[in-house]
Amino acid sequence: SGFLFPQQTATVRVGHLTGDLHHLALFVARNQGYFEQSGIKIELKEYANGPLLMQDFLAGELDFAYVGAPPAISARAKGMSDPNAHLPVVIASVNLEGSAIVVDGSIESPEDLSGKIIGTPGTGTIQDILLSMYIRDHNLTLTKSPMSISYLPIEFSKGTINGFIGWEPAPSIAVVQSGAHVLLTSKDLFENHQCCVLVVSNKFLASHQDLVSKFAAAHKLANNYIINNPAYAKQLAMNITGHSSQLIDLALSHIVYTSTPDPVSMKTFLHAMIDLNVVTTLTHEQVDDFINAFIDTRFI
Amino acid sequence: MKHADRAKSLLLGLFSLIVFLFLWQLLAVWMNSPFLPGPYSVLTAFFRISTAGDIDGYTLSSHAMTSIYRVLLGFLFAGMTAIPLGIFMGLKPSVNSVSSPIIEPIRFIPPIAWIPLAIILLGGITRYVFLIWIGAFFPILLNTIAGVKRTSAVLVDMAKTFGADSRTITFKIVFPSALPEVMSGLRVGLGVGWMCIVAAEMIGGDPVGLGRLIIKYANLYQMDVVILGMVTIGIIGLILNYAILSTERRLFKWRVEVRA
Amino acid sequence: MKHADRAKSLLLGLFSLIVFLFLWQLLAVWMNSPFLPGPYSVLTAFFRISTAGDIDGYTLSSHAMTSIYRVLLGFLFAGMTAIPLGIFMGLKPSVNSVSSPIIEPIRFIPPIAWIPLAIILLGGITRYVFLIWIGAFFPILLNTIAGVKRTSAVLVDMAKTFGADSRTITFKIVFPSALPEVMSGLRVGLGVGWMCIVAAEMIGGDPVGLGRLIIKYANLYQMDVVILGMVTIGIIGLILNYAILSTERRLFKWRVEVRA
Amino acid sequence: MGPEIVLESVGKTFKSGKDTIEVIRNLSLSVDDGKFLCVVGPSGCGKTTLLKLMCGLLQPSSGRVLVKGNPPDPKRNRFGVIFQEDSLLPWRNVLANVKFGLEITRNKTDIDDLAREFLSLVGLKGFEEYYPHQISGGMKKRVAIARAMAVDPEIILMDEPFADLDAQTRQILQKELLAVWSKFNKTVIFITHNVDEAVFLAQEIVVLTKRPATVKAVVKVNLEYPRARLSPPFISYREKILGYLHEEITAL
Amino acid sequence: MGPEIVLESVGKTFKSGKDTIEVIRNLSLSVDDGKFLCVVGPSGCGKTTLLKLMCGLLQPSSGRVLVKGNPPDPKRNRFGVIFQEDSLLPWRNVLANVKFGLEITRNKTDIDDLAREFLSLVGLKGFEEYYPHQISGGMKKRVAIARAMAVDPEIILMDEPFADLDAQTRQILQKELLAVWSKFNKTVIFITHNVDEAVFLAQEIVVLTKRPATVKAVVKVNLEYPRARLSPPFISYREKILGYLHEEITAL
Ligand SMILES: Nc1ncnc2c1ncn2[C@@H]1O[C@H](COP(=O)(O)OP(=O)(O)OP(=O)(O)O)[C@@H](O)[C@H]1O
Ligand SMILES: Nc1ncnc2c1ncn2[C@@H]1O[C@H](COP(=O)(O)OP(=O)(O)OP(=O)(O)O)[C@@H](O)[C@H]1O
Ligand SMILES: [Mg+2]
Ligand SMILES: [Mg+2]
Repeated sequence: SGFLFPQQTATVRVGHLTGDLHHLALFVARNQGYFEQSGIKIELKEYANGPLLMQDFLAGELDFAYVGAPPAISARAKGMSDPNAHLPVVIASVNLEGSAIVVDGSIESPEDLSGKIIGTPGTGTIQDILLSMYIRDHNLTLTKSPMSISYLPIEFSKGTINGFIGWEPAPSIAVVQSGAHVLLTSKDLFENHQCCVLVVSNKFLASHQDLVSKFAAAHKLANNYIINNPAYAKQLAMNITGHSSQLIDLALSHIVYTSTPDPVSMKTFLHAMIDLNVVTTLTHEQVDDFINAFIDTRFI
Repeated sequence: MKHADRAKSLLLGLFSLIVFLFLWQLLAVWMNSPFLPGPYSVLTAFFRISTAGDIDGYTLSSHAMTSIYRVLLGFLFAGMTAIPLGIFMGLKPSVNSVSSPIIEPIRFIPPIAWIPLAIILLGGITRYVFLIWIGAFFPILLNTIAGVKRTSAVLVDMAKTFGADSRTITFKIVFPSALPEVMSGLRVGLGVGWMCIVAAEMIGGDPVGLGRLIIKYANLYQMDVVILGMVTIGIIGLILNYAILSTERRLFKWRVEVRA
Repeated sequence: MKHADRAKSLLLGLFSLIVFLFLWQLLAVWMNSPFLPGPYSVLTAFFRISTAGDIDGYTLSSHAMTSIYRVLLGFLFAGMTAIPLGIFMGLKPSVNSVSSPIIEPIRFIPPIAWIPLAIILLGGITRYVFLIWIGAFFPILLNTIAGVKRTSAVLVDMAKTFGADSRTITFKIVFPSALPEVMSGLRVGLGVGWMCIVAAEMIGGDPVGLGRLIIKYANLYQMDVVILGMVTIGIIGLILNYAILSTERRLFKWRVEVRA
Repeated sequence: MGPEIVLESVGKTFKSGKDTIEVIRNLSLSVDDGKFLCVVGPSGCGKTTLLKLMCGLLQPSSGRVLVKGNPPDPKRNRFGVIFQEDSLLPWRNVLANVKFGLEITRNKTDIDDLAREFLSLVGLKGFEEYYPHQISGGMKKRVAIARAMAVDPEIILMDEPFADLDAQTRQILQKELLAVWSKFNKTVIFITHNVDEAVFLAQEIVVLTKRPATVKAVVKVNLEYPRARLSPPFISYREKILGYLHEEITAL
Repeated sequence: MGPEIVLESVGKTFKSGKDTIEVIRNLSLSVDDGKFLCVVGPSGCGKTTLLKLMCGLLQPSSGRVLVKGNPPDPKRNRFGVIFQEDSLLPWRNVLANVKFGLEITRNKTDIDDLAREFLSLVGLKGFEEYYPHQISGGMKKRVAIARAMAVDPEIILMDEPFADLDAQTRQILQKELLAVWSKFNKTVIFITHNVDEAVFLAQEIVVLTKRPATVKAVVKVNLEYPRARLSPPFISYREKILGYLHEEITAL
């Protein structure tokens, strides 16, 4: 139909994180031409971490973003009082799970975590929250060492930390390059928890509902393609990260690609974030309303 | 310096560079870490990124050109603001008292610390310009003020006895006499501004720029490209510095100190 | 400066500070954004963080003390390496040719760009020390070299006519005569080293330090604490600078330039 | 013609910090049009301060300074001042330095020719393109003189112009100065601490006391130009002035 | 006693860039022990270079310089050099400056007393704690003289020491120098471009040609100390030296 009725092409700005395997759908959709077929031209913007990306998002520099749910939640919670802020609205899930705790030989079982130094990719990340919830539930005492995701495998290789929780491919790098073993995966910590989400700016959504709908459709198509063509997905993952086949296999085995968001786990996260003082502008009573407004299920 | 001396010092320099690279390679082999590449891997990365481009297809030269463009823009802006303000502050002590309580603490806030505010208040290229500006502004300002204050009182008196007005004195005595200091301020400012490029490009968004290259490949755990980026920044910084330095030398032949 | 003049300039300064804070508050009210707090919110944050501590329970003063400790350590190390090397390089041109091909490009690599390598090669406090050192080293080195080279040939000749050996000349003529430049190198070096604190603390690991405070709260989108951190860094930097400056003034009474 | 410059019981004090320095006290003097006047006095007595008062660079703390009946004003009166220190603009070559005064006082048309004319008058033809750091101290003084003369000044004020030159150069420049003066016949105020120089040049010598400076004596030198330095009357003028000065220096 | 300093057809050239400057050519000279020798010559002719050759700061390009039969060596011979430029250590006070030479040449015991003694000899008792920037040019020269004399030098070399002082101070220091010299009776080489000064001070005056410098004339001054500057024989010596110099300057 595109041939008979040439569509107007719209350019949208899409933020994502460098080398993050969770965002594979974005690259599949781009490489398969799903966006072009819907008349959307994408301009990719890359960031080193979620909070930086969300700061730019709030400032109106992005229309869509592939980002972890907690940075999006924090940013929305903080920006709600600002009429000028571009608030994120979830229109699809990007992936579930996708994190793992990897450790050195001194830790064989979760109980051994006590007294050890465990790296996290920073206060307020999903991984930090998962670890906090886990140690609270299992009465463990360990030292958290927050740092940038880029440094976790390096620190581990030097023995400065006994292990870390991170998103893929960081844990798999430690396994393949530094002899770490996987202690717990997302599945063990919080099965099917929401990880990354596809968000759109509330202002963009208000004015370009059709484009949002097309973008979501392309995204969904891509996620389905990953599920149905694992070999293709793996090759693409190798191309965009430069990692080995063995490493990508391990990393992809920890990620669940799905386009349907999971409000329940997001509520759990938000409660934890309020407890941790990461979110200060909401109370526990407001959580349900907040998450319901945060997720727009019309497009999936 | 004599011809023979220069040749000798060049040879010595080359020799020490080779020793340095050799030791580095040795360290890399000895540590045998996937995260510490030797100079050979960096060289390979240089050819790869220069021809095939990086993971997003941008070549090393396009990263470099983008960064240079951003830095020069910020630098230009810094010069345009700092020089007039510096002359003004150097001439009027009261302007100095008014502005220093605000300017002085700001001087010691590093450019990276401005990133969050830059994201909120600015967008697009203006952010880069702002962060480079923050770095380059103060060296230019302080040098300009110092240059203006060092203007010889005799020269000003001399001009006054001819009946010169304050405009003439500013443009024909104060400014030319402060110019060497202004230029060295510009040189230091360009150096500092250039070194802010990593901070400025840390925000992200655009996938191109040398700072971005470093951050991107640090996130991809490919240290060879990270070191390539560092070396490129170092060498371009050196070249920019040298360019201004030789302009200074040419411009200020009249300044006996510069020739010594 | 006369007493009355000083009082007047203090008053002017205070006045302009108040005007500045007022304009900032106005901008904050007008923009009405949770991301641009006014001075009042920053003040509130100051009291909150000073007494109750931050999200991890660390107070502002413990952040500041930790950062100061790290910077001073790195600064100390920079002084201990740069001053002897600078004297050596200033005296022997051949040392200069050997070292400059390695040192010169490194000069323009910003401290943040060293973070990945610092993580690979170093651990614990040595990383902070290294990153501060990288920042502080070059100003001290270059000033020391300049100071040594500016040593009056007459003074050296004078010492030689008394039969002084090169050790005596180095310690009794060259070093004291370079000392003012060395000190101003130390001052600039401390300033730059201090400004590297955010870069140094970006690595993370330890949850305390002013740079860490800024990064932590930027990630939490709480700009009042971010600005509080910036202002604290700016003011401490100013105080450190002033401390060395007044030492210089006291030490170099014999230097007529310093008094002017 | 009436007196060109009149000082009526002029006093000048400086404030530095909490101290007040009285440099000139109750000094009265009048200089006729076309006169060559030398001012001598112990070093640091206030000679430069006096010169700056005469050309309006400083204002008297008490008393009055009048040039042609009005307070001195470089925008109205035309002064040619040669400073004690080197006052060439180091970034301008010799020619451009001479043009500096003309740029301020004249419209642009004939500046270049005028400047070249005055340069050759002081014997610097061929040095137009040199920069100050490339010429000797004596040549610099000549450039300063050319610059001051080029604007056709009503009054020439010179502050120990030859102090840092060697004896030979100094004597040559003294002769040249007299030649220029007799050609244009301007009022010249010439400050020096060299008595020999004063007797060689001046029609009238004003001896100042030590600080605070006031007039100790005014000596008229009744000798024909050019004067022979070793002639008995020359030596006796010299001894007389030296005697006055000695009183002041031993009184220190 | 044989000659203290001997120069045998000394030549000295400097390389600067690609140029070679010949500063001294085939200069022979011998100075007896205890003599007061003055060296005069056109400015820039090579006087300072000559002095530096004599104390071993420079090596001759050709010929030989001998001090007591050996090449000069400050570690063995004891020189007292007063430089043309200000050579006080600005970070040391007056007393510590005088001690500087003693610290190198003597063991530490009596340094302080010696330094104070020589300071009072040059009339600076009471100024021990002053820093160089707090004292006048004339006082600085006195400190340099005290520093040089304190090490009990065999040979005193002075390079236009009074050039930048005013006439009064200069004359006072000249008298003091003669007093010190007659008291200790050292060999003195005194460089100046002031002929008056040379005739006032020297037993022997060496006149140098313009660059490349060589000896133009050696004039013995047979006058009793103290000398009267305006006495006819003084003036005739003066005229004679000036005559030699004039030949050199006009030959420039
Ligand atoms: N702007 C000023 N502020 C304070 N004191 C000053 C100022 N100008 C001059 N003086 C003081 O006034 C005195 C006389 O200075 P002036 O330069 O007039 O002397 P002078 O006779 O020209 O000396 P010289 O012979 O050294 O040239 C000096 O003691 C000087 O310190
Ligand atoms: N180290 C050097 N390198 C090159 N040229 C030099 C050097 N030292 C002196 N000269 C040159 O040698 C010449 C004589 O210098 P010198 O200082 O000996 O002269 P002088 O007679 O002492 O002069 P003045 O009367 O100015 O003191 C000058 O032309 C100078 O430029
Ligand atoms: Mg004066
Ligand atoms: Mg000399």
